[in-house]
Amino acid sequence: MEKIDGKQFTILVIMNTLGASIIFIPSIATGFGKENGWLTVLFSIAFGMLIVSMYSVIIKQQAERDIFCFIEDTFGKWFGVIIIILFNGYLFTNASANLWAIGDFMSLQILMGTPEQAIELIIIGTALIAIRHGIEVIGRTAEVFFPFTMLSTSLLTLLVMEEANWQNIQPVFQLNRLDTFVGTIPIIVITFLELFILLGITHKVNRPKSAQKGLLLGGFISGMLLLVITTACIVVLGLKATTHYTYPIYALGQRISLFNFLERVEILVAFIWFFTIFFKISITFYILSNGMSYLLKLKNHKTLSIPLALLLFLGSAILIPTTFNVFTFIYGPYLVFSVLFTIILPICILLINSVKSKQQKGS
Amino acid sequence: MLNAILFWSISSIFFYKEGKRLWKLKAKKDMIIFTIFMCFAVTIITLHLFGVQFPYLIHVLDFITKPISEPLRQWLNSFHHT
Amino acid sequence: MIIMRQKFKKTSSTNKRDITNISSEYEVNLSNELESNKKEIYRLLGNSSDLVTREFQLGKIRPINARILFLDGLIDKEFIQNYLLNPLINDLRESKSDEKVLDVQELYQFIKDFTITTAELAEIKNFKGLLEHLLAGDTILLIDGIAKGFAVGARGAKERGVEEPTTQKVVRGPKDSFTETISVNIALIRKRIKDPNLWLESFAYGRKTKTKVTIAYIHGIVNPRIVDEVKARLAKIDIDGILESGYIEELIEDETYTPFPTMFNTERPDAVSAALLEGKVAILVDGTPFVLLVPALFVDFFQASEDYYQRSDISSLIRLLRYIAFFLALLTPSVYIALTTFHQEMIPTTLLVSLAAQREGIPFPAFVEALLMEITFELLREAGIRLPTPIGSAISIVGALVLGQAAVDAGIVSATMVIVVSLTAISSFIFPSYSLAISVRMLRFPFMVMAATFGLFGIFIGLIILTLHLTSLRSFGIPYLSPFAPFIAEDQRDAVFRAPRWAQKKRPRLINQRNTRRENAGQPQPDRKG
Amino acid sequence: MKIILRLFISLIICLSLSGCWSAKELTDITLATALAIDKDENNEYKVTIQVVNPSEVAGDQISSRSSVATYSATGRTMFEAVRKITKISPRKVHLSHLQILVYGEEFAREGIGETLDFLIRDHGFRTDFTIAIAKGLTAEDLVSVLTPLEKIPAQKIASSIESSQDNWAPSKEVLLNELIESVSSEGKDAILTGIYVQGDPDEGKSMQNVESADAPAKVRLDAIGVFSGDKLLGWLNEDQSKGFNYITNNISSTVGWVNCGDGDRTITLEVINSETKIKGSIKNGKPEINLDLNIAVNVADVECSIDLTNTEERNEVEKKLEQKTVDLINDSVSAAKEYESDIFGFGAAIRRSDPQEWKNVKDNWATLFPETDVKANVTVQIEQSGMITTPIYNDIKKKTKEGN
Repeated sequence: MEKIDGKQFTILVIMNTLGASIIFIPSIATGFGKENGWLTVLFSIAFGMLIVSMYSVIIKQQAERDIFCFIEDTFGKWFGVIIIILFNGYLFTNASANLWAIGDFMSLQILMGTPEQAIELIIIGTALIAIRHGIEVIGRTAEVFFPFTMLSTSLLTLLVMEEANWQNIQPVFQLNRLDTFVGTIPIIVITFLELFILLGITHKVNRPKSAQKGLLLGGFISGMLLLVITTACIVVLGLKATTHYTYPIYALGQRISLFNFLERVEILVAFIWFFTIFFKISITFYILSNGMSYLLKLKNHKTLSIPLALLLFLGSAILIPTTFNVFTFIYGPYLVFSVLFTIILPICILLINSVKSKQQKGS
Repeated sequence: MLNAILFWSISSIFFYKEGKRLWKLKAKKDMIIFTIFMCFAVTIITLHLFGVQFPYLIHVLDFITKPISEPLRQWLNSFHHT
Repeated sequence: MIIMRQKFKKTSSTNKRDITNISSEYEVNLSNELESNKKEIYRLLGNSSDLVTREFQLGKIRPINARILFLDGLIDKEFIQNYLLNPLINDLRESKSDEKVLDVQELYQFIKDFTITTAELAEIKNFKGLLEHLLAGDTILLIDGIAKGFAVGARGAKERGVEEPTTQKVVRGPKDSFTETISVNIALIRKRIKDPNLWLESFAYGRKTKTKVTIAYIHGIVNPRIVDEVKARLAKIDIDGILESGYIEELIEDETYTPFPTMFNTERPDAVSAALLEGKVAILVDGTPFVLLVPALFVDFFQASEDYYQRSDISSLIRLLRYIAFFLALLTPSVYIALTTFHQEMIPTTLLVSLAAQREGIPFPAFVEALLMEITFELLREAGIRLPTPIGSAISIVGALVLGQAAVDAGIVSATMVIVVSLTAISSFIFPSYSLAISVRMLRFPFMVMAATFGLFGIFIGLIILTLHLTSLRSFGIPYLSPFAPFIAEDQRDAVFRAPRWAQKKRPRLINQRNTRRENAGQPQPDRKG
Repeated sequence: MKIILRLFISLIICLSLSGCWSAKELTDITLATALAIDKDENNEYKVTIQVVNPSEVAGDQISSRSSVATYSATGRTMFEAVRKITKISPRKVHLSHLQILVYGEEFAREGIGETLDFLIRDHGFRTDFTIAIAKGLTAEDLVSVLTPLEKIPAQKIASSIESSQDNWAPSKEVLLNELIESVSSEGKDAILTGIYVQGDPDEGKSMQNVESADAPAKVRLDAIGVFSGDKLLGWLNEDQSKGFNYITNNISSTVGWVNCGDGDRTITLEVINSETKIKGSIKNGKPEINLDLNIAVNVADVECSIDLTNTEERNEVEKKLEQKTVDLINDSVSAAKEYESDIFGFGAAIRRSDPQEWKNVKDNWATLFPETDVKANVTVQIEQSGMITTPIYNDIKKKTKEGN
């Protein structure tokens, strides 16, 4: 039985939270909160931590069980199977959306002219190798890349601080307060809510306690990183540019300049984002293939990994027609699904289990 | 066409390797389900490669969640400054 | 495929039967008659010309025929003359015991007890034992009328003395190295670790070569599970011959299809001793100066034994340099390709202009140019190693200087490419371990392909696949990439950096779970009173 | 087996996929260092690029060919024009190393807004080029002028804008993000530095310009051009530009001189640091701006007799410089008021410090701005006196007198 330790789980939590969001958050945050964009992120962290602590209660209840097994135990045989099927659908959409996002970013910013599908194919192929090696190897690989990712993030923010214009974040929370609050909704959806997916690997963590701790700690650290990066975008790029760019953090990377020597290293951003989202895709893919094999009662999750990889590749190709639809997707159906699977579902689980335990005590 | 041939050759290699692995494990059920999924995936990707346009997933999802998502999106967009 | 495998199985089983037949033929006991024994030995060895025999007589009054047999070149003739033939022929003749006539049995016992003065003496009863001793270099003494014989240990095959190591040189540190003789090698280790807990276990592998393989470990420090694992894997070896420790390595390593070595080989006794003290297991093989150490982790290949003899800050920096060199050797050509053909916007303008100026008129794309140069360089290196030393160095100079300069002048490659290739080459020479250098050399090419296809993105993908592969590797159950992944904070003191001796209080955690304390004193505090 | 298969598969994928879509060999591209935008007589965009000839700049055999070349093309849209250049240029133009973007003055007066979308949208650009205006001539002429010292003229212009901003202070290095921010956001108007050619621009295009020691045509920096919205309205003079930089806290080092003691003798001070705090408010419906300037100076050149060790005399010098700076600022503000263009971002300052009041005035800010009451409070502090404390002028004067 392969196991990961609490440290590796924390790293995976951070990678998962930053994964898709790090590149979109600044422009969403300023889109809603304008100069209060960093406050939007701050509020998101506060709300997000509440939600994450709800997940950590579920981890405690889940004990050593697989999330799918847990759902089935909670909701009963038939209803449980239906929920697992739907949840797998959510995982599939999530994984292919992330795959699409990285493909789109790469073909737009790094490899102009290379078809997205080639990039997506090579990423899903790598993810396939990763999940066939198992969660232990994924966890360790994440551990190897984590310091480099953090180093790049801090370099990115520190090296541009020279150009910071702190007037950009003033006046603090005076204008459009409501918008600032509303902005937390899409931000939470693409950051903290997605952490529910990680409950699919908590039973692989060697101690349930460290899984709970890892989830909270990882969520907090990544929230702080998002806050720092959003603030950096606002103070360095300015509001308009941050809102207008699809990938403001990449534009931020273009501003790095150290003594006119360390310049033109925006690839740092690509590096950060690529590694975080790669682990996000791998983990989601891993849990999806576990979920499918649980559903079909297969011996090993590896069985379905190859066809699922192919389907995910297809999924990323037919998910979204163009970049224009991204926000229609995030603000629309994706939001609904996220709320359904990552807020309502956990609440249901908690309610049912608390009722059950009361009944047990009563009897 | 070239893409399709490339795709077929890759997936047949995959199919062979994975099939052999499962054969060795003597997992009959796994074998059957793997074959079904693989055929399904290969078929629809082949169709995709030959230019059959599938409905975009987000349109499908949008269609399902329309009653909730449409007003939600409009509400959110009303707070969004460009 | 299945049919082939069956066939293969059949042949291997018949092979086994053949061998058992032959060895059962050897099981025959010696006969009473000296002459027939001699004939049988000659028959078994196919009248080999190096088999030397000398007949002589024992005793004066009623002499008994006796004979020694040995293989020419394997024995110390002077020793045999002085300590075997001399007492047997002369002393026996003159000894007073001869006054009382002995029968053959008594004589045999007398010779054993009083005449032969060598340290190693074994009785042999059948041809199997006889041949084993004979082939191992012992001298056989047979006496007429007795179905037994002696094997006298007087080996004196030509041996290389202990010399300076050729592959892992140090500036400061012991300059002795292992030789081809296993007993010398063991002695070199024993000399360093004078502890009764240094345990050795010997086996012989190879149906034909009967190579002696010894595993050494320090009982109490080593993780017994690793010892058991090593023994279990060794026990599975069934091969006709083992000529070098590389044979053993390939037969027992965890994963064959990996460019990375999962066993460490060294010819330095001090390195082996240090590894034993860390709780590793050494595998010594007769006939080669290279000793295997298991488990071997990725970090081990970056550690030279000199690191531990120099000041810790200096060796830390040098070690850091090696890690940088690892990435340089692995990635320089591919990053060059990626930057110049995909990401021109990332090169500073002035540099890009000068690169562009150099590339004017170069007929090849950057990828082909890099590939050509790298292959040329590999050719040169291989030629340099195989050729006799004086010519070898001439080749490297001609290759590196003349060829590079001429290629630039002819406009076939750009000057920067020559710099890139040289940098790669120099970086790959930095590793203390040759086996890792080789794998880095190999991996460079897939990375170049990835870079030519996907630019830096391809390199990222390559790095991820490489790390996935590395993390999935294990060396005798220990994760290959530890202490980085899984991250072990305690062991970081001897990973990228080397902490001072007094700070490395414990042995590597994963390798030995018990008896982890290695140093107790703590930081030296000079007496400041004076 | 596994690894061989894996290698095999990846090799197949790589080789068959590697049409190397986005690979561009260095020999197939040409680097654009300057981009000039004008309008031609048909009201179409006329885009001129200055490209580098690498072997002339960095090759080992330098011939007498020019180190840069210019290509221009016209088109109905920016993108069309840029793409049309490939028709003329032998290689694909690579815009990522653009050093400077120049608008022709005429073009700038008509409005630069339409060009910005392309500049920010196209991924070929990096956003770190300097933007400027060719004062009194077309941008095309400007980027065609060859410069003697720097082989790449665009690099010369970009670096001189930067060094002039850092050491002399009448110009400002404006990057794309800042331009977009000030063109499109409320409470601030845009400015761009002007560049002109001294001498005949046509002569500047020939190699003679590079060969002669005193080049017939020289590229010179001018002061700041004032925008309202996306249209260029006019120019500030050098002092006003300096005042602008004082107000916007954009001074890293500059020079200021004041009269001292006897007659028209001067003492020159090197400004080493200047900190400006803007505070805005609305009082009685009228905007009011308070500027707090803290200027640190070193004594650079004393051409009069003054005892710098005397605190009072030092204070007097400080006072004079304070007054002079206030004058600069007022001059600059009144020039901006004339153009009715809030280049200093006073509106944004009011928005920051009094957001509620700003909501009421922001719609008619353009008319309110000229009524702004600007109060500048300048504090000058003399920090160091260079290598000597007492002026050498005193001794010279004494000797001259004795000689008489």
